[in-house]
Amino acid sequence: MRTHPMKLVTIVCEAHAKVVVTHLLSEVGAHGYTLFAVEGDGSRGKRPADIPEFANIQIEVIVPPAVAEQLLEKLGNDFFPRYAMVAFESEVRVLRKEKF
Amino acid sequence: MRTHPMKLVTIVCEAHAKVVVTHLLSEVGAHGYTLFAVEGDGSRGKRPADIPEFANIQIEVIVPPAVAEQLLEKLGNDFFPRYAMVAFESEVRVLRKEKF
Amino acid sequence: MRTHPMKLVTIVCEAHAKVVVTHLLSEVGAHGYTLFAVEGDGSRGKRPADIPEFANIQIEVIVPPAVAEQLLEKLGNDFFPRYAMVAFESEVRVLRKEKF
Amino acid sequence: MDFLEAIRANLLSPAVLFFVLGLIAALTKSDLKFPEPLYVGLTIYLLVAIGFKGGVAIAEAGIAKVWLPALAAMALGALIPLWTYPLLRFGGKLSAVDAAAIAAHYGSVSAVTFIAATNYLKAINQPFESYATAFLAVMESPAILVGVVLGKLATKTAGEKSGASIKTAMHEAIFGRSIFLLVGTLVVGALSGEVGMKKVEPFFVTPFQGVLALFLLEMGIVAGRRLEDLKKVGAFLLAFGVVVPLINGALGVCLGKLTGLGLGGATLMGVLSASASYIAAPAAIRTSLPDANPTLYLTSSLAITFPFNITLGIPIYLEIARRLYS
Amino acid sequence: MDFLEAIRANLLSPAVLFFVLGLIAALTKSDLKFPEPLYVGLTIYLLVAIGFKGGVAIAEAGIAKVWLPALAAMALGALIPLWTYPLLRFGGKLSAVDAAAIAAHYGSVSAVTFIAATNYLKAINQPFESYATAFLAVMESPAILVGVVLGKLATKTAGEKSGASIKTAMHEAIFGRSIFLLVGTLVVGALSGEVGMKKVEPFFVTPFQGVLALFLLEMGIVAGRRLEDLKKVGAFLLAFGVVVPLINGALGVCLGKLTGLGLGGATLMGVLSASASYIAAPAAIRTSLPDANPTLYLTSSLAITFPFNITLGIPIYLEIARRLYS
Amino acid sequence: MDFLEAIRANLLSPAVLFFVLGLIAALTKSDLKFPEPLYVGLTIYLLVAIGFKGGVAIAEAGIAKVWLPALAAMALGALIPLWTYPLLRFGGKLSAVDAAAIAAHYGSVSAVTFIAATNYLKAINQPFESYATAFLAVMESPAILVGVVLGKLATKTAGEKSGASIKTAMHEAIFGRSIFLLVGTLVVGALSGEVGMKKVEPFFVTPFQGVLALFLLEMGIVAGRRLEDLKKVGAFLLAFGVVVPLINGALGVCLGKLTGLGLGGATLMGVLSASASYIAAPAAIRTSLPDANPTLYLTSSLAITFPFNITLGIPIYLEIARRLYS
Ligand SMILES: Nc1ncnc2c1ncn2[C@@H]1O[C@H](COP(=O)(O)O)[C@@H](O)[C@H]1O
Ligand SMILES: Nc1ncnc2c1ncn2[C@@H]1O[C@H](COP(=O)(O)O)[C@@H](O)[C@H]1O
Ligand SMILES: Nc1ncnc2c1ncn2[C@@H]1O[C@H](COP(=O)(O)O)[C@@H](O)[C@H]1O
Ligand code: NA
Ligand code: NA
Ligand code: NA
Repeated sequence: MRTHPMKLVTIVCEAHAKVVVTHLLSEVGAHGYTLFAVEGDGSRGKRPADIPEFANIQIEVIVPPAVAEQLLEKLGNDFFPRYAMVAFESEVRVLRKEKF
Repeated sequence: MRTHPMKLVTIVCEAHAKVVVTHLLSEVGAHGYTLFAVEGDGSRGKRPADIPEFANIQIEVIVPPAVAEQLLEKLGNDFFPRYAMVAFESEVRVLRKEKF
Repeated sequence: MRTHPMKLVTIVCEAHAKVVVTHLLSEVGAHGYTLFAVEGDGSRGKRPADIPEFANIQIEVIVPPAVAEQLLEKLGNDFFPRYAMVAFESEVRVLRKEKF
Repeated sequence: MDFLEAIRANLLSPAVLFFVLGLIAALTKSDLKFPEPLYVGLTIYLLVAIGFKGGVAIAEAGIAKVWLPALAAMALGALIPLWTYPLLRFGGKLSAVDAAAIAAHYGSVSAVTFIAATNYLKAINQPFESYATAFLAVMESPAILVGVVLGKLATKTAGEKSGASIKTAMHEAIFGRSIFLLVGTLVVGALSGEVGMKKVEPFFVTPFQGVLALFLLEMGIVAGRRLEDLKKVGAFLLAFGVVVPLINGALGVCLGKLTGLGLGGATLMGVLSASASYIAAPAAIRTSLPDANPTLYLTSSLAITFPFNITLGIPIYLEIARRLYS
Repeated sequence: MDFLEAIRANLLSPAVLFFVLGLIAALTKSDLKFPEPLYVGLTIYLLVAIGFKGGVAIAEAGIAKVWLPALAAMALGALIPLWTYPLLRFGGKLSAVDAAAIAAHYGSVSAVTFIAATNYLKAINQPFESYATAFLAVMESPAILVGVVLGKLATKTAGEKSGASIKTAMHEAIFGRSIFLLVGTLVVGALSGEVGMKKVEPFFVTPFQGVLALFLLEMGIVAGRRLEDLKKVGAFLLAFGVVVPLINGALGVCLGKLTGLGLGGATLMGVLSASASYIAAPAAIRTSLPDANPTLYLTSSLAITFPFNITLGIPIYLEIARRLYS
Repeated sequence: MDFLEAIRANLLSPAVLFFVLGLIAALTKSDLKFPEPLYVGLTIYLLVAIGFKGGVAIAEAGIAKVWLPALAAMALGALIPLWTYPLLRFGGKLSAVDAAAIAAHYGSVSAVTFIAATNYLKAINQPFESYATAFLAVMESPAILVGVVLGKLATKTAGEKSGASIKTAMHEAIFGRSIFLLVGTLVVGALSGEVGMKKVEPFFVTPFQGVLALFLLEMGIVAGRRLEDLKKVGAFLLAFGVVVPLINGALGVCLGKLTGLGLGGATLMGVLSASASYIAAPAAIRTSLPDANPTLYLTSSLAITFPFNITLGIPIYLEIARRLYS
């Protein structure tokens, strides 16, 4: 079956940023996302995930390369200075490229 | 330490599909899988994950490239038309290739 | 925006190994990690994740390639013989390389 | 208490008001939601509590009183899909597999609707046979199996590849969480009897109504989110979701009377046959008839029939029973 | 009971002891923690229980008695940021956006502190207007809105790009989980009245104090983890977190008296205005004023003011009320 | 009530029946399971409730009555691994590290078994010293430490690299969740006394038996899943898991009598020493002795000893106590 290259952008951030980040996703043109609660440790200390207000979430979004670039650009400029956050992209291959 | 190339296939789907998807995994010859509940948004609307019957799950499975191809093939033909679902593959490297 | 190559090491292991694995992460020089509870199936049978003591966790850590190699080395030698565990690495690209 | 008063009493009960509050939360896009484990925990509590109590009641009443109406309930559940299927197929012009799926949901039952009905009867001091839980337990599966068979017959060629077989559906319909809990705790309750009841009463009985109210808040949110889909299901299903319960409810009440139940028990039999499953049936149907469109059966059972029964249906079935028994 | 005795009684109540146990768990790095859904479940329970009870009380007292002090409470909440903002900005030399954020937290309220106070009053047999929950419900949002406006005015240029607008803040402040639950269950309680209360009392009232104690164990853990950050906030905020509640508490008590409340009700009004939000406000502020440093407002409200109020503050506000009313 | 009647009463109690229902769920592969946070929530509730009640009882009885049997209990816990280790090593031909790990589990205790025993005594109206919870609290850790030392001595060379040190094991054994909760709430209960108890009783005492029954349903599922592993552990461990509890149980009962406890208290001391840990010990052993095979210690403590104690063991230890005291 033919697969097509896409980018998977993964964002780990404080749960409070959920609304603004998912808003950004639809702004840059992502057609969906997947999200779940995680625990974390990083430069800003442990985030133990037992109370939702201070928890971390991980957001995964599959987008075409151009959208990924734009997304990372905005994250780096507007979000990194403000929110406890890590973001990275990787190469994936999907079946229905028109879906993303 | 020597690492070996494998495929990581990630499937995000409605929780109701869990039984049939894990069944498919063992059918194509995967030796294990990892699974967790996620929230999602996509073409079929938000899946808020607060009641298990209508939630999403993410399934991750490491398999040799040939198995990955077969798995995606079946997912694309038999599952995509029926279930709310996204699937993609990516390259990973593992230590003990005989395990997968 | 300029992105930099890094390694994402993913570890799926029994929850009991959390303390020793996160300890190893800081030993090899990782600056943070992300962690969440998962269900799993593998050579050691199903791990249904309903009681925390017998559950699985997934740990994701972004590190420079050299650290990844050292980490996998130690996992393979000291941890694989002892704990129910799977580990793999993949290529990712991050924005702020000095963070990892 | 006359009919309108009965409806008013139901609408202003905390349980129904909490349900409405949940609907509002969904409609105003409040971020209020229950975490999944809380939802599951409340479900387990409600099923265990109702099952255990029913079992104790069976032990007291003796199986001799229970078996006939229980058998009748099972038969009714199995038969409902046989008359709703053609209605959906030819009246509603739905595809065979969709008609079968929806028919299965309406033959099966909603435990929460049943619980709300017992709650309501208790609130208005209408006595009822508390072993009626046994009918709930036996009515869940048969309709699902009948529906799956109907659906499979209609899609013999296409469905074989990835849809799980009828066998899977049967395992799901018998050992699935909710049915297992209900039947299991019925037996546990019957074995424990009054002595056992005394020990667990402060947990399983005393706070029960409050827990139900809290749970209906979440059910309101869940149902409310489905309201958007009402447009997608069309006028036929809208009417179906209200009229069919009324007919099934009347059938259930009559059958209850025929098999010797009292006014309260017949009302509950009516409620059961009027209610549509939105937990056990979707789980089984989704795996057994994956080609059926879940929007259709979920929206009709969860966003139309469930709210209708919770608010207006229950007092109506009681009223039907009253007329029949007077 | 004299003042010291009152403090002792509070410190040795199970609720406060459980809170201290939680602090110890955090400080000794015990791996004890509550899973998030349990935390959420307990929060929902406490808010629903307090809201419902308050609503029943409003129905009994009549809206005529409630509206004036409720309006006053709202105004007080909105005004507190106006005097704390300049204090923080110029006294504490904080940046404009940090000052606005902290001011919003101290104008808003902490439901758990309020609940602990009602618990305490009940324990020492001090009667109070149980419709005081209405004040809790209306005081949560106004200060958040005022704080966001203050912060936006100060950062007009920078904040526009990614920070959500005042509109988002308003939606969050009105339909956010905790406020929605409180206001919603107040209305449900008012509609249900005493009849409804009787049904759900064994769940929402009888075990309430025990649930609160358990919840405060977790709050102790959460607050304890923040204690490390005390060094980061500096001496000014440390003092602010204790002195400002005392002033606001006194203001609240006076306002309660002015608007016709009894001794108990005035104490609760004092507790509300003394308390600082650590749930609703952080959620709204983090999205509306993302440039404010969360360590500052969370540490001061959660690790300074909350423990202070829970242990010493509540008996102090009562003592203030006693002197005023004697 | 004679011995057989006592066993029958235990087997038909809701708690044990729910446990059996859980076993059946696991064996029939029902998809019934409790979400993890529910499991954790129930555990926290049970530990807090039992600890708090025990603390109140200590406050009433006075520390003078408690210290001697508590010290004896600690000593017993520490000594059990010393006799079970050689038995496992040489009788069972197990590796040194496996023998040490299993010995640690049988010296430590199972809180749920203890709770089930107090429940049972209450059900048959057998009075007991309710400060016995103190023995539970002090018996959990010593055996774990002894077992880890035994295991480390045996594997000095290999274990040093990645296995955490004895220090980690000690921190885990003292500040680990369950032990921290138990000891902490004992102290809280002792400080709160009867006054505090009155406030939280409707939550921590009244519904307790029902919560325990629900929890045992889940424990049945968890234990049932391990039943498959019975083949892997061999005949020796099967016998070990039943015979050693009987011996330890008798020892505990005698020690209880020697240190001045009544019939009920001695029974509980017997239950404690007969029980094997399956929560605290596995957590500590897995990190401290990672080379020990978890299938061996988990299966014997969770799938053999725990079900045995819950069903037959408890009435047997009571019977032993009865004979000793008559
Ligand atoms: N090196 C890393 N690998 C994986 N996740 C990380 C890493 N560093 C940080 N994180 C995640 O990102 C969150 C925020 O990071 P920080 O801002 O460094 O505290 C942390 O709580 C972790 O969940
Ligand atoms: N672009 C995407 N990136 C990541 N996850 C997605 C994406 N699109 C859909 N999903 C996930 O797949 C599920 C089903 O997608 P859909 O069928 O489009 O509703 C959604 O609920 C999401 O969890
Ligand atoms: N092929 C696989 N793909 C994804 N996850 C796996 C795979 N094999 C094992 N796992 C995960 O690793 C855990 C331990 O594996 P095992 O030691 O094989 O039982 C399992 O419970 C799974 O969560
Ligand atoms: Na029905
Ligand atoms: Na305030
Ligand atoms: Na023991």
